[in-house]
Amino acid sequence: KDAQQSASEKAGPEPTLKVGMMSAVDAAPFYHALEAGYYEDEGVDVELVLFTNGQHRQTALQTQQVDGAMSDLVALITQSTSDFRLIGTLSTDGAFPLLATGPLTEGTTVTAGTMEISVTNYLLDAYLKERYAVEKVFINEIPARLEAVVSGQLDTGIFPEPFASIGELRNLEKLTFEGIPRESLNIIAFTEKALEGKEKQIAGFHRAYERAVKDLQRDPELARTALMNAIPALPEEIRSTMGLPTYHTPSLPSESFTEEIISWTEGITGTEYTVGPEDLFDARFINAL
Amino acid sequence: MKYLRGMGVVLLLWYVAAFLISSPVIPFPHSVFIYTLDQFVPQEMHLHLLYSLYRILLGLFIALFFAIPTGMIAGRVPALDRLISPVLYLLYPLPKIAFLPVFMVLLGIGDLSKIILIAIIIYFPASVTIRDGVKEIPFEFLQLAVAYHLSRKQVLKDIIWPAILPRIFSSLRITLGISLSVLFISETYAASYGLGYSIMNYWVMAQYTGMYAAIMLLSLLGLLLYIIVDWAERLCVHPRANM
Amino acid sequence: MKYLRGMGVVLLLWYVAAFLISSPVIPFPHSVFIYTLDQFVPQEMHLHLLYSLYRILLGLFIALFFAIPTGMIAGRVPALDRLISPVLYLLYPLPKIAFLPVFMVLLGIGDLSKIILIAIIIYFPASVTIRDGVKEIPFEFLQLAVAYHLSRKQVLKDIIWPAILPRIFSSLRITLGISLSVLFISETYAASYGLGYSIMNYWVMAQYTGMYAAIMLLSLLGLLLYIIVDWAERLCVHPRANM
Amino acid sequence: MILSLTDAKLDYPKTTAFQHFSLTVEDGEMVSIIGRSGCGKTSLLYTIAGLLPLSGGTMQRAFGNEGVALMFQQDRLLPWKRIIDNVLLGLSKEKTEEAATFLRSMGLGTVMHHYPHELSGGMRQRVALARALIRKPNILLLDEPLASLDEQQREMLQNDIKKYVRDQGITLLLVTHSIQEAVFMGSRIVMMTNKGVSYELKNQLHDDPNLRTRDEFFSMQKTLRLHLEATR
Amino acid sequence: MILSLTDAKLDYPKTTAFQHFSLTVEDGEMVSIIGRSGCGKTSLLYTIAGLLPLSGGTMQRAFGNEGVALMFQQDRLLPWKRIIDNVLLGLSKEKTEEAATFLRSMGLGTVMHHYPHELSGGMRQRVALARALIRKPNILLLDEPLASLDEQQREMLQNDIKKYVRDQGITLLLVTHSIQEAVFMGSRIVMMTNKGVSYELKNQLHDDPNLRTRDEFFSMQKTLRLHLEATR
Ligand SMILES: Nc1ncnc2c1ncn2[C@@H]1O[C@H](COP(=O)(O)OP(=O)(O)OP(=O)(O)O)[C@@H](O)[C@H]1O
Ligand SMILES: Nc1ncnc2c1ncn2[C@@H]1O[C@H](COP(=O)(O)OP(=O)(O)OP(=O)(O)O)[C@@H](O)[C@H]1O
Ligand SMILES: [Mg+2]
Ligand SMILES: [Mg+2]
Repeated sequence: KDAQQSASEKAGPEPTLKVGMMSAVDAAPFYHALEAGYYEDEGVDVELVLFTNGQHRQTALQTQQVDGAMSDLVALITQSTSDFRLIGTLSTDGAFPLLATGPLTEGTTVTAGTMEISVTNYLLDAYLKERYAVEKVFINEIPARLEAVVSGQLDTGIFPEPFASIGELRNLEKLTFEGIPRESLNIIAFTEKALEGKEKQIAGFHRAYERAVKDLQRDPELARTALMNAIPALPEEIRSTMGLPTYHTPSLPSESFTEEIISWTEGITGTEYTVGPEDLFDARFINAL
Repeated sequence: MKYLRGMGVVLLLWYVAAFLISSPVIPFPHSVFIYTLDQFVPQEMHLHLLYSLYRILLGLFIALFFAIPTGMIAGRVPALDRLISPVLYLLYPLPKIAFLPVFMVLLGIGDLSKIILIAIIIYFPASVTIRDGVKEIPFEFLQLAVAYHLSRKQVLKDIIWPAILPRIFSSLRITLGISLSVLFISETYAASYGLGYSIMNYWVMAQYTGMYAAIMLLSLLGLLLYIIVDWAERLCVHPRANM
Repeated sequence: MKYLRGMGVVLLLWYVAAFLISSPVIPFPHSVFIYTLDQFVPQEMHLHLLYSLYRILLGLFIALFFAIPTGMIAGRVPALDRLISPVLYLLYPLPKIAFLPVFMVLLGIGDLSKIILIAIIIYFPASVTIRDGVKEIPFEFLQLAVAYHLSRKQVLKDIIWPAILPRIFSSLRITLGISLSVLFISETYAASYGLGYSIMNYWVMAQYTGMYAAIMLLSLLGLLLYIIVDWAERLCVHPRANM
Repeated sequence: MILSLTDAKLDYPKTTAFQHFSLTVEDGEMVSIIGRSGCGKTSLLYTIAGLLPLSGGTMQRAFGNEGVALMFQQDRLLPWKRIIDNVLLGLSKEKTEEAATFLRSMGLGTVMHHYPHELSGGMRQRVALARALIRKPNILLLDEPLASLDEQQREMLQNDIKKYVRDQGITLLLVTHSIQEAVFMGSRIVMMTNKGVSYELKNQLHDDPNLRTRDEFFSMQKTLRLHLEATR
Repeated sequence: MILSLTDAKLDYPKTTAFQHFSLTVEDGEMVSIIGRSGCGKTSLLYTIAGLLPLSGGTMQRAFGNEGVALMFQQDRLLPWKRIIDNVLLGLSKEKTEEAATFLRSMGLGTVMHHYPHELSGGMRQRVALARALIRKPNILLLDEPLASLDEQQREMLQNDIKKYVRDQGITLLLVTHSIQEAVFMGSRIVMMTNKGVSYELKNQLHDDPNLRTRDEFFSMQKTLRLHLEATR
C-alpha cells in the first residue's frame, strides 16, 4: 500500500517545497521570487511559511513539517550533535544593528540584550568586545528586549532588521558596524530527507533565488516592496528607513569563518563539536548555478 | 446591561495605565479603537475571530469530553484515583509548549495540532477541578443512591452529574480563560488567521496599537463566551435555596 | 507509596510514546535518566530547582493573597460581583506573554517581574474558582449566620472560610499546575537559572534529551508540591460524613 | 423468617452504636422499634439495609438489597429534582401517575412540581415517605417517618401506612419515638438500648380496627413507658 | 408588649406562606404555636427573627435582631465545627464552660468534641437546642425543638426549657406539632392556618408544678384537638 502511495505521488503533481521564513530582511529575495513567479518558471511549487517565532520554525524544520527554513550557523552547529541533521545550502543576507538610547560610552560596562545561543550573541561579541566591557542579558523575545532598552534597563540590544527600524521609530539610535561580520551567518537549511527526495525542487529554488537577487541588486526598492507585502504588521513608516543588506549572489560561508563560528559556539555551550564545514553544508546547488 | 459597567471599569483602568506608563507599550484606548475600526473591521477581522473561535470551541469540547470522565472516575473510585491522580500531577506541570516538537511530529502543523494543543492544555485543570468536585459531593446523597439501589447509570445521571454541574461550569470558566490566553501559543506556527496569530504578528513587530486591537477583540470574544456560559449555567443548574 | 504506581504509569506511557514515535523529539526515559545523573545532578541542578521553586511559591502566594479576597467579595456581594466578574472575564483571556513588554517597563527584568508575571497569570483562575465556590455555599449556612448575628469577621472565619477551604485547595492545585507549566514564559528572559530557562536552552539547541531531563525534574517538582498540597488539605479540611 | 440478627454489633470509629442485638422478624410482621435517642436505631436500619456492615455477630436476610427500602431520618431529598422526580428516583417514568397519586393522598398535590427547598419541613418528610412507600419492597424500614407532622396528619398516615403495608404484604420495621405510634403500628414492639433488646411486647390487638379506642392500647403504652423509664 | 404583628402576610414566589396574621406577645409570655404542616409556622418565625421581610401588614418588635435567637427546624449544625464549637457559634470562648454544662445536662457530655456527622438525629437536635438556649435572648424562637426525641427526654427537656425560660425572663415562641407539648409549654396556645390565627387558648395553669397530672391539662388538649380538626 505504501509503495502504491509513493508511486501515485511520483506520478501525480510535483511535491510542494515548503520553506520556513522569518520576518527578516533575509526573506526579501524569496518573496520577490514568489511575486515575480520565478519558482513557477523553474517548475517548482514553493510554499513559503512565515513563522513569528524562531524556535517554532526550528522545531518545524526538525520535525520535517517544512523541508527547509531560514536558519543560522549557530543553530546548524549546535544541532549537529543532536539527532537532527540540518544541512545549509545557501547563505542569506541579514542585518543586525544595535539599538541604544544614545552613543555607548567607551570604557564603561555596557549592558546588552541578546539571545544566548544564537548568532546575535556572536555578533554582540564581534561588535563590542574590542572597545567595551559587555554584560550580556539574555532576553529571547525581541519585543521584550526592545522595551528593556527603551525603558533603560539595558544600554543596548541587538535587533535584526526590519525590527531595528521599528525600534528607531521609538527614538532609539541605530548603531551599525560596517564590515562586521565578515560573512553572513544566516543560512537556508534543509533536512536530509528533503535533500534526498526533493533535489530537483531545491535546485530550482536556488536558481529562482539567484534571479531574484539579481533583481534586488539592480533595484533595492523591490526588496522593500517584497518585505512590505510579505510581512504582516510592518509599519509603513519604515519602508524607507529599513536597513537593507547587500544581497549577495548565492554562496556559502568560507571554511575559516565556519571554523571560527564553531569554536565560538563551543565556548558558549561548553560542548565540543566534531564537525567541519563539509558536514554542515551541501554546496551542490550553489555549484550548479 | 451589567457587563457594560465592567467594561467601563476596564476602560478606565486602561486609560489610567496608559496615562501613567505613557509608553507605546500601552497605547490609549481611543487610538486602539480607531485602529480597530480603520484596519481590522474592513479587513478580515471576522476571519480571525472565527478561526480562533473554532479552535477554542473544538479544543474545549475535546478537553471536556475526556476530562469529565477522568474527573468522575478519579473522584468516585479511590482505587483508580490512586493511579490517575499521580499521573495528572506529573503531567499537568509539563510546559505544553515544550512538546510542540512532539505535536508537530504527530499532528503536523495544521489546524488539528493547534486544536489538540489547546485541548491538552485545558484537559488537566478541567480534570482536576472535576475530580475535586466529585469528591465533595455530600456523602448523604451517595448513601441515598445506595439505599435506593440506583444503577451506575442512574447514580451518574441523577446524583453525580447534577451535583457537579456547577463545578463543570466553574471549570468551563477557568479553562475558557486559559484556552483564550494560550491561543497565541497554538496560533504562532503556520497559521494565517486567528487572533493569536494577529497578536503575535503585531507583537514581533512591536506594533502595539495593532496588538492591542487584536487583544481587545480577544478579550471581547472572551467576555461574549463568558456571558454565554453564565447564561447556560442559569438554565441548566437547578434553582437552589434562594433569597 | 501510592505515587510510585502513578509514576510507573507515566513511565510506561513515555516508553510507549517514545517507541511509537521513534523520533529524537521523544527520547527514551532511560537515556534521559542517564543524562540527568550525568549532567544535571553533578552540576547546578539544585540551583535550577531552587530558583524555579522560589519563583513559583512566591507567585502562588501573591496570587492567592489577592485572589481569595476578590473571589470572596465577588461571591458574597452581588452588587460588586456585577462589577468584578466582567472585569475578570475581560482580563482573564488576555495573553499574558503579550504583556511582557509592559512588565519590562514597569518592573524591570529582575526576579520581581518574573514572580509578578506568574502571580498575574494565576490570579484569574484562582479568583474565578474561589468566587464560584463562595456562590455554592449552602444558603442554609448563610441564613444561620444571619440568625445567629455573626459579625462579618465571624461569618468569614466560621462559615465562608471553612466552606470554601476545599475549593481553595482545589484552586491551589489548578494554579500550581498552571504556574509550573508557564514557568518557561517567565524564565525565558534575563534568567540564568531555573528549570524553565534550562528547558528553553536545551530546546534551542535541539538537545531533546537534556530538555526532557529538565522537564522531568519540573514534573517531579510538581508532584512533590502536589503531595504537599494534598497532605495539607487532609490536615486542614474538616472530616466529613465518612465511610 | 425474613430477617434475623444474632448478637449483632456495630462499631463507629469512636463509639459502638449497638451490640448484643438479636432479633428475628417473620415475613409480614410489623415491628416497631423504640429506644432512647442515640441508642443505635438508625444504625440498625442502616445495617439491615446493607449500608453498613456489622462489626460483629451475624445477620441473615431472606431478601436482596433490592428488596429493602429505607426512609432516612433526614429527608435527603435531592435539591435538583422536583418533588415528583424525587419520589420517582431510580424508578421508571411509568410510575409517574402512581407517584402523583401518593403525593396527592398526602396533601402534596399542589407542590408536586416544586423543588424541595420550596417545601416546609413536614411536607418534605411526607415526600421522603412517599419515595419509600412507592417502592413496595419486601421489607420497609422507616426511620421516624412522621416526626415532623401534626397529630392529625400523623394519625391519618399511621392508618394509611398500616393498611398499605398489610395490603401489599410488606414487612415493616418502624423506628419511632412515639410510644403511641409504636403500639398502633407494631404487631410487635421492640425496645432497644445500645446493649441489645431490653424489652419486647406482642400487640395481640394489632389487627383490631378499633385499636385506638381500646383500653389495651393505653395499657400497652403504659407498660412500655414504665420499661423505658427503667432503662434510664 | 415585646412583639406585635398586624395583618401580616408573607409571600414566596409560588405560594403565600401566611396572611391576615395578627398576634401580640407580652414580655415574658410563653406562646405555643400549633398548626398543620405547611401552614406557615416556620415562615412566621423567620419573619420574627428578621430573616424574611413581611410582604404585607406590619410588625413591631421591642428588640433588635440581637435580641432574638432562632432554633431552626433542621439542626443546621456546621459540619466543620465540633459540637462544642457549634454551640459556641458567634460567642466568645469564655462561654465554653457554660456550653459544656448545657451539653452535659442534655446527655451530650461524651460527644462534646465530636463532629456533627458522628451524632444521631436526636443528639443533633439537642445540640441545636443548646445553641439557641445559651444565647439568653429577649425572645426565643423554637421550631419543633424536640421532634426527634423520645418521650422521656422530651418531658425532661420540656421541664428544663420551661424553667430556664422563666428564670431568665425570656419570652418564648414555640412551634410544635405536639398538642401535649403546646399546652404544657405555653401560657397561651395559638392555633394558626395560612389564613391567620384560627383559635387561641389561655393556659391558666401554666405555672402549676403539677400541670401534667391535672385534668385541665387533658381537657385543654382535647379542646385544641377538636379545633384543629375543624380547620381541616
Ligand atoms: N456516622 C457516624 N459516625 C460515627 N458515629 C456515629 C455515626 N452515626 C451515629 N453515630 C453514633 O452511634 C450511636 C447511635 O447512633 P444512631 O444514629 O444509630 O442513634 P439513633 O438511635 O438513631 O438515635 P436518634 O433517636 O437520636 O436518631 C450514637 O452514639 C452516635 O453518636
Ligand atoms: N423557601 C421557600 N420558598 C418557597 N416556598 C416556601 C419556602 N419555604 C416554605 N414555603 C412554602 O410556604 C408554605 C409555608 O411553609 P412553612 O415552612 O412556613 O410551613 P410550616 O408551618 O413550618 O410547616 P411544617 O410544620 O411542615 O414545618 C408552604 O406551603 C411551603 O410550600
Ligand atoms: Mg436516628
Ligand atoms: Mg416548619
